[in-house]
Amino acid sequence: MSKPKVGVFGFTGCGGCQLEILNLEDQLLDLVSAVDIVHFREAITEYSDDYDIALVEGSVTTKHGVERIEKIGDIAKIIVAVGACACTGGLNCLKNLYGLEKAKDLVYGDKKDWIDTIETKPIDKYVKVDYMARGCPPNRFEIVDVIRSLILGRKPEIPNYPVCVECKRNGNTCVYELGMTCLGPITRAGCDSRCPNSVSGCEGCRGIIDNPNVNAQKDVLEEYGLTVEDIMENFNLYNACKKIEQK
Amino acid sequence: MANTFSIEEENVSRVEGHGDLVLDVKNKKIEKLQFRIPESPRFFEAMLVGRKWDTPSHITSRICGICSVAHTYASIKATEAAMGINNINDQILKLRKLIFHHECVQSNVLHVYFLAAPDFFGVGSAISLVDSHPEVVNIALRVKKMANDMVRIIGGRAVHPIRTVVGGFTKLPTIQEMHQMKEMLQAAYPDLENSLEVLKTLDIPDFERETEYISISDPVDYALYDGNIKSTDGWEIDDQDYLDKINEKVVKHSTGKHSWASRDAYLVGALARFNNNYDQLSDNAKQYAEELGLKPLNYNPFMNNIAQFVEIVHSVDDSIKLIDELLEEGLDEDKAIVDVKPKAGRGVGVVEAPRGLLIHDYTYDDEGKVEKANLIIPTNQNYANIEKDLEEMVPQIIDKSEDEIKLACEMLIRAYDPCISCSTHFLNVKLVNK
Amino acid sequence: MTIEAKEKEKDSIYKPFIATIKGIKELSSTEKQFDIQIDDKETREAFNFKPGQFVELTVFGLGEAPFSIPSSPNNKDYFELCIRNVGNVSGALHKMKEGDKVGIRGPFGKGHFPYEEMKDNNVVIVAGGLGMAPVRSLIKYVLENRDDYKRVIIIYGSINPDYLLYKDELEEWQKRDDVEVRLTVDEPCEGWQGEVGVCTNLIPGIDCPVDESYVVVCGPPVMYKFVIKELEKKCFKPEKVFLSLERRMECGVGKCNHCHIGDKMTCVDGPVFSLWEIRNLKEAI
Amino acid sequence: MQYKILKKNKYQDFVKGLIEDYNFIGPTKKDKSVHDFVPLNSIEELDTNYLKTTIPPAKKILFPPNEKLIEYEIGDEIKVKPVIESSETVLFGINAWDINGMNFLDKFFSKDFVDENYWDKRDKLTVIGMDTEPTENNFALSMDTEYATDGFDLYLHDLGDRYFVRVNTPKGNELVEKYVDFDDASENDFKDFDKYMDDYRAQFSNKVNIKSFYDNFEMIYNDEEFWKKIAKNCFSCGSCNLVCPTCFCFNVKDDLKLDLKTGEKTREWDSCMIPEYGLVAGGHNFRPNKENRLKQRYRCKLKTYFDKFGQYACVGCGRCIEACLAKINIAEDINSVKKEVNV
Ligand SMILES: Cc1cc2nc3c(=O)[nH]c(=O)nc-3n(C[C@H](O)[C@H](O)[C@H](O)COP(=O)(O)OP(=O)(O)OC[C@H]3O[C@@H](n4cnc5c(N)ncnc54)[C@H](O)[C@@H]3O)c2cc1C
Ligand code: SF4
Ligand code: SF4
Ligand code: SF4
Repeated sequence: MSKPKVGVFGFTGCGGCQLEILNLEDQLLDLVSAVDIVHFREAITEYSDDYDIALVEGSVTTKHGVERIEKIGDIAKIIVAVGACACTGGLNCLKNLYGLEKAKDLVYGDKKDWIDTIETKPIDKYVKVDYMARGCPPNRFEIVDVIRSLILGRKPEIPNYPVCVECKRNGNTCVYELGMTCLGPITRAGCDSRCPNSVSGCEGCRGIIDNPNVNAQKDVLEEYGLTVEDIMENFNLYNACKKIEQK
Repeated sequence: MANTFSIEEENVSRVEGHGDLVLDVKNKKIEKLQFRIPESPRFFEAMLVGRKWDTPSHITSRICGICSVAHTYASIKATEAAMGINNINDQILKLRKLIFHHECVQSNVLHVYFLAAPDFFGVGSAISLVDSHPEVVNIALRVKKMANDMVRIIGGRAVHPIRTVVGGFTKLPTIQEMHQMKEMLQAAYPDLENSLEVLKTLDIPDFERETEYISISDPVDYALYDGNIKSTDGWEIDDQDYLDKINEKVVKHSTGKHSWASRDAYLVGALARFNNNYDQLSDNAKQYAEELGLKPLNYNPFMNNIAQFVEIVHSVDDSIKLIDELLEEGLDEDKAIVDVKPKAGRGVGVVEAPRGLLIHDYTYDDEGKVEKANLIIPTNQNYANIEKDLEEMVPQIIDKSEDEIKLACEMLIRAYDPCISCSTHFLNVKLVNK
Repeated sequence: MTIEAKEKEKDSIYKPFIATIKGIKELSSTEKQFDIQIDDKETREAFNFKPGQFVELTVFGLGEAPFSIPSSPNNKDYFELCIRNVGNVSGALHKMKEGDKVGIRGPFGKGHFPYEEMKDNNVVIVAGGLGMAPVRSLIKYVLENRDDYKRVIIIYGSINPDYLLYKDELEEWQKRDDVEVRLTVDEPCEGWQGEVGVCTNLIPGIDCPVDESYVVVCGPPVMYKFVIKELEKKCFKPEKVFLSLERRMECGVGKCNHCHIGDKMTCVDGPVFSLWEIRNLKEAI
Repeated sequence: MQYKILKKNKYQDFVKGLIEDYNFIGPTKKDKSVHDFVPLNSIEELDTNYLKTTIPPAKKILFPPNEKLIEYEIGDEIKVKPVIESSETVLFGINAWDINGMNFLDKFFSKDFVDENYWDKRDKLTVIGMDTEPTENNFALSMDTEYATDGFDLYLHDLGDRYFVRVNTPKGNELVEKYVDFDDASENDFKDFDKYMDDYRAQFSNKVNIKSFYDNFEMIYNDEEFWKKIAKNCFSCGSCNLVCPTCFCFNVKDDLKLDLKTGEKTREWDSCMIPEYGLVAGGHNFRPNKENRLKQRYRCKLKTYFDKFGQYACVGCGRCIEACLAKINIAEDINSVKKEVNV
C-alpha cells in the first residue's frame, strides 16, 4: 500500500474542523505516519499541489473561493467535505437568509463595497464530493474513519439513521420529556448524539437523513405544544441552505 | 544585503490566504507596509439579528474553533447582562472559570509548541518536529489532551461546547469526573517542568517597542472570565462602558477592522494579561516566569509565547484549586442553571479569549430577539499594533538578508498568535527585488 | 491449574479461523473464484460442509460477509468460493493475491440441499446469475455420485454469455450424455447457441415426472416469484422444491437477526428452504 | 424455592454487605423523569423506588450497546483473540418484567449457537429482584410477566414492615446466610404475601388482549391499510427497539486502528425499524417501507418467539410506547387487531 497524499484545505469556516483533526491526540502520530500530509495550513508550512485526497473544510462564500475549490476539484482524486460548512453550508448560510446587501450594510456600513462576498454554498455545489464527515464540528473519530477507509479502499460507514438511535444506545432521557426541542429524529447520526448526551436538543448540524418523516416531526411538536417556527429557528442554524421538501 | 525589495504574498487571490504581509522597501526606507486579512467576511453581526436569546452563543461559538469557549461566554455574558440576570451562583461561576482556563491552555499549547516552537528549532512545521524533537511533540500532545479532556468533560465537547448556555450548564460533570480532572491536572506537572527546561534554551529575539497593553483585570483572580477593562496606560473602566475607550474602524486593505484606545494602537493577549495582572498569578507561575526572564512590564512582543506558557502553569494551579473548592462544596444539579426570562435591553460581555480581549455587545427587543450586535475580536485589535511593530523592527534589521528579514517578520506576527490559520501559512511569501 | 489452561480461550462463535488463499481464477468480468485452505490442519479436517451451506469470510480491517460454498464437499483439502465484486469485503477480496490471509467461520446453515433424500430422483436445477455458486456444490456432488440419481437437468440463465459462470465446466457438462444443460441469456452475442430470454421460460419444457423430481432454485431476488409460479403450474411438489435465499447477515449464527424472514432465520434455518416452508413464510419472496 | 423473611431493620446491613463485596449495580435517580442502573458505591445512591428506566438494566449489562467481540493483529501471521469480559456482579432492584425480559434473552442467546459474550456475563450475574410500580403504559400483567418464577437468585417483595424473600438458587441461599439473619416465612407471611400480590396486580391498569392478536395476526398480515395507518408517523428511528428489554439485533463493525496493524470487531445495537436493516448488496431492500418493518417487529415480538420458546418477545414494560415520539403504541395496536378483525 503506498501512502496516499492528503491535503487539508480551509474555506469559510471557523477552523474547528481542522482543529478536530489536531485534537486526535493519541491517534495523531499514527495519522501522520499512515498518510502523507502534503498540505495543511493550520499545522504545516510546506505545501504542495500534488495530492490524492483533499479534505475540505468551510463553505464557499467568495469569488476567489470558487476559483480555489474548482482547482482542488481538478487535482484531487477524492474529495471529502469535512464539517457542516462544507457539507451543508452550515451556519454561514444564515447570511443568505438576510440577503447579501443587507448583511454587508449591517456589518461594514458605507465601506461595504470593499468586501468580496457571494451567496454561501456548500462545496458540492462546485465540485463532486465523494464523502462527507458531517457535523459542527465533525466527530473526529469519523474523520479518522473516513481517512482509514480511504487508505483501505473501502466505503466509509456514515449512518443514514437518525440521531435518536445513538441517543438511545447511550441511554439518554429524551429531551422532549424534559421540555426541550430536538431535531434528533430527522438528523443524520454519527456524532454519538453529543447534544442529547449533554441534555441539549440536537440542532441538526449533521444535516437531514435521506427520508425524514417531516410530517411526523410536526405532529410531535404539536403534541409538545410547540410550533414549526420554533423548530425552524433551530433547523435554520445549520440547514438554511437546504430546504426540506414538505412531503 | 537588500536595500530595495518588496515582500508580497504570491497571488493573493489564488493561494488561500487568511493573512498576509505587504512590505515594500526602497533604499532602506519603508514605502509601504500593510498587514492584511483577506479572510472571507462572515457577517456574524448580521446573522445574529432576529435570533432568539438562547442561540447567539451557539452561533458566535462558530466564529473561531480555537476560541469557541471565549465566544460562547462573551455571548452568554452579554445576554445575561441584557436580561438582567445577576444570580449566577458560585458553582456555575467556578465551572465557567474552569472551562475557560482550559480553552486557554488548549490554545496556548497549540501556539507555543506547534506554531512557535518549530521556528525556534528551525524546522518547517510541527510534523517535522515529530522527527527532530519527538519529546517536545509528546509533551505538547499530552498537555493538549489534558486541556481538551477538561473542556470535553465540562462543556460536552472539545470544540464548540454544548453544555454552556445562558443561565448556567445543561449538565454538570460527575463527582467521579471531577476527581478524574484533578488527576489529569496533577499529572501535567512533570511535562511543564520539562517544558521549562526546553524553553530556557530558546533564543528569543531582543526587540522592544513601548505600546499600550489592554486586558481585563480583577482584584482576586488572574482575570480570564470576568473583570474590568484595564490598560497599562493607567486607565480602568467597567466592562459595560467599553465604548468609552475602545474604537474601531474599517480599513481598506483588510476585512478585519482596526482598533485603537489611548494611542494609535494597542496590544491584547497573553502578554497584556501578564503585564496587567502579574500579581494574581499563582506563586508557581510567578516562579516559572522568573526563570524564563519574564517580568512586568515587558514590551517585547516575542515574549508573548513565554507569557502563554506561564499562563498554562497558572491555569493548572488555579484549576486544581477550583476543583478542590467545588468538591468540598459538593455539586448540586438543581443549581446547574438559573431561570432566564427574556426582556428588552442592552448588554455587553467582555472576556479574555486566549489571544486577547473579546467583546460582544447585544441589544434585545421585548421578545428576547437580537436587534443589534457588535463584536470586537482580539485578532482585529492587534492588527494596527502589528503594523507599528513591523514598522519599527524592519529598519532595525534592514541589513540582514531577505530571508532573515522575512523570517523575523513572520515570527513577530506569529508571536501575536493572530489565529492559527494566519500564523502558519502566512509564511509562503514571495520576495521580489525591485 | 497451569497458565495455559487458565488462558485457554473461551469459545467464541464470532472468532474466525485463519485461512490462506491458495488459488484465484477469473470467472467473468465481475466474479472470481478463490481456493481457500484453512491453515490449521485439525480444523481443516473437521471442516465438513453440505451442498448449500455457506461460510462467513473476514477480510481483516474491512469486515465480514457470507458466501456460499460452490465446490464439492468431497474435496477435503480446500474449498472454493465464487465472489462477485459488489462492495467492501468482496472488493477487497478481488484485490487480494495468492498467499493472502482471510478469516473463515462456518460452515453455517441447517437448511442445505437434501442431497441424500434426492437419491433415486430426478434433479432439476434452476439457477440465475450468481445463483450458480450455491447450486454448483450440489451439481458437483451429484455428478460425483452420478449413479445414485436419475436424470440431471440444469437450467441456467444470465444477462449475457460473458456473465455465465464456470463456462468450461458448463461445456464439459454439455458434452456429457447423462446431464441435460439448458442455457439462456437475456442479451445474446454473436454465435450464441443457447436460448434467449429469462430462465423461467425453460421451466414449462421440463419433462420429468414431478413425483420423482427434486427442483433446486437459486438466483437474484426478483427471479423467485416467477420461477415458483411456473413450477406450481407444472405441479411440482412443494416439499420437493428447494430454494436458496439471500438476506443481509451480520453474524451467520442466528443472533444478529438481520436475515429474519417471517418466523425463520435465513442463516440457521436456511439458507435453503423448501417451497413448502416458504409458502407459509410471508415476505420470503 | 425457599421462602424467607428479611426484617426492614436488617435491610441496610444486607445491602451494605453486598455493596462492599461485589461489583454492585442498582437503580439511582438520573433526572426528573428516569432512573438508571449504574455501579453504586454506597447505599445512599441506591433508590429502588423507581418508575422507569430508559434502557433495561439486564440488557445493558449482558448485551451492552457496544461490545468488543474479537481483537486481531496483522503481522506475518494474523492473530485473532476472542474478547469475553466479565466479573462477578450483583444486579439489585430489577423488577419482574425486566427479569422475564432477561429470561427471554437467556433462551435466545443459547438457541442454536451459544453466545459466550452474553453467557459469560450472565453466569457471573447475581440477580436480586424487587417489585416496582408499573407506569400507565405498562401491560405486563396481560403478558404474564408481572411475576418472575425464574431467572433470579433472590426476590424481595416489600410487605411494608418486612420483605418477603423468595430464594431461587443456591447462590441466593449463600447470600441469605452471609450477612444478616433471615427468618423462615410463616403461614401468616404467606397469607400477607398473597394479599400483597393481589394488590400489586391491581395496579396494572393497561390491559391487552394478546391472545386475540396472536390468533388473528396472520389474518391482518395482508391488510395494508391497517399497517399503513399505524405506521404513518413512524420516524424509522429505532427508539422502540433500542429501549426494549428483549430486542437483540446488532451490527458488526470491523475497526482497524490507524496503525494499520491492530484491530477489533465490535457489535452495536441495531434496529429492525431502520431502512438499511434489510438492504443487501446490489441495492435490493427486503423491507423498504416503514409499514413492512413495523409489521415484522410485531411479528417478532408477538408471534415468532411464542412459537419457538413459548414466550413472547414482549414483556409489556411499555418502554417503547414512552420512547416513541410518533406515539405508536404497541398496546393499543394489539387491541386494535381484535376490533379490525371483528368488523
Ligand atoms: C447465504 C448467502 C450466500 C451468499 N453467497 C454468495 C456467493 O456465493 N457469492 C457472492 O458473491 N455473494 C454471495 N452472497 C452475497 C454476499 O454476501 C454479498 O454480496 C456480500 O455481503 C457483500 O459484501 P461486501 O462487503 O462486499 O459489500 P458491502 O460493501 O458490505 O455491501 C454492499 C451492500 O450490501 C449490503 N450488505 C451489507 N452487509 C451485507 C450482508 N452481510 N449480506 C448482504 N448484503 C449486505 C449493504 O447494505 C450494502 O448495500 C451470499 C449471501 C448470503 C446471505
Ligand atoms: S433526545 Fe432527541 S435524539 Fe434523543 S431520543 Fe429524544 S428526540 Fe431522539
Ligand atoms: S446531536 Fe445534532 S446538533 Fe448535536 S452534534 Fe449531533 S447532529 Fe450535531
Ligand atoms: S415491545 Fe415495547 S412493551 Fe414490549 S417489551 Fe419491548 S419495549 Fe417493552
